[in-house]
Amino acid sequence: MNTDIQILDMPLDINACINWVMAPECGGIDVFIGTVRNHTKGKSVLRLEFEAYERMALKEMDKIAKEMLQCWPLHKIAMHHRVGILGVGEVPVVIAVSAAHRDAAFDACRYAIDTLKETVPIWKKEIFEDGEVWVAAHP
Amino acid sequence: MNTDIQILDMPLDINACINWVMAPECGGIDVFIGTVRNHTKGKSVLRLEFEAYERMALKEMDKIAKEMLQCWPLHKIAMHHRVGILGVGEVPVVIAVSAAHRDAAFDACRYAIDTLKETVPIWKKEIFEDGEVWVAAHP
Amino acid sequence: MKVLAFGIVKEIFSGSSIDLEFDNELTVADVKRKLETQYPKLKALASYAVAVNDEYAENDLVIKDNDEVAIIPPVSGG
Amino acid sequence: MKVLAFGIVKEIFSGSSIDLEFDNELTVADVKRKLETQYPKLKALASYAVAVNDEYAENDLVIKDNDEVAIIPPVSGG
Repeated sequence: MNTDIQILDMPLDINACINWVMAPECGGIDVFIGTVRNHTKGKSVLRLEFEAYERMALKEMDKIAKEMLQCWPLHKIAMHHRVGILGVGEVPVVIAVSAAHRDAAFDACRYAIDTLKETVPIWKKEIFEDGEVWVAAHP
Repeated sequence: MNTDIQILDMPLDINACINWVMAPECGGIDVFIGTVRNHTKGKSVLRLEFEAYERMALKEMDKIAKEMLQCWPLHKIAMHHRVGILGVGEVPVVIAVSAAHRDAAFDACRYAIDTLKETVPIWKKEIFEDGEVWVAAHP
Repeated sequence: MKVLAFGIVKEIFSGSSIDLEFDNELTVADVKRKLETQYPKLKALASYAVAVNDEYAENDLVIKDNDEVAIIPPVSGG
Repeated sequence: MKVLAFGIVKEIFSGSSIDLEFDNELTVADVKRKLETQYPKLKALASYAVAVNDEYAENDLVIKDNDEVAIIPPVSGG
């Protein structure tokens, strides 16, 4: 099995993702780590709340990984997404991709996070001092 | 100081690089990790030997980081390169880039490794069972 | 028919699922129409999709008994 | 003039530096010419550059006393 896809309600283990994709036949690993930013559109963010339609989200993440393996000569893919309440600086997502050559790792990793943000049924609510908002819900 | 550039003769600390660039004002971190591959052009590689013209290499790495900061809205850059003898699976280079938005982190990280491989005076010798060769030395 | 809600749709439905009256065969488009009549705030969303059995569903898909139907407001993971 | 060698150039020079005869003012191009005469294997390299005081140097740069000169064969870090 060359994909490790998980939705977790505890802190993500970046190291575990990197170690899992690392292999003697690889020359490069690209890792994307999402972090909770302390502000958005000029407003201070206190925390984020992530919710997933878990079974479907895992399926959609799995589709992304399959597409990546079809499009690029990759070795392994780890894609972990966290749910629950996250404070500023915490890590909602880690995607690690290993390949014999770095171009494939970079392209595939970027494709993964771009596509995850478009298709995977996970939602985040930004919590401010004076209210909260589901991101992207309204035009 | 928003750049951490080092040439080291001991195992690189991937975590330290990631933790160093991570910050509350960032939304994304891209990390490139080079690893020693067990083969090249169909031949088994036993180990690699990296040598640097250290002072100049640090200067060139610093130039790359300055260019990155000029071209993209980045927060922090860690760029660590190892020298000495490395076995298969070991890590010669780690580049971690944090930014408010992921596109800048991806673009800048890729620019960093691409440019490092072109301009930074570091050389690697591949050691095979039946000989050794300085990579890229001859046409 | 049980319809699952996520994110902002939980607020619109005032709960994590609702039961939709199901007299005859319904397509995804029918479900959307019914829900929008019952919950006009759905129309204020930037967009929303319907998933049937954990897959994004086209408007003309016919929903069967025991299918799991979910409303997917604009996603914002990562 | 002391000329530093790295990578494969250490093998060509049989050492990590050589002393180059320095009678009058030399440019980087002069240094290359002298070295290629003395070490013809330099010409077999895919390419090589000259660094003066830790910076890549153009052919017309004039080398001064106490400058640190280094031969930079094709780099292969990363």
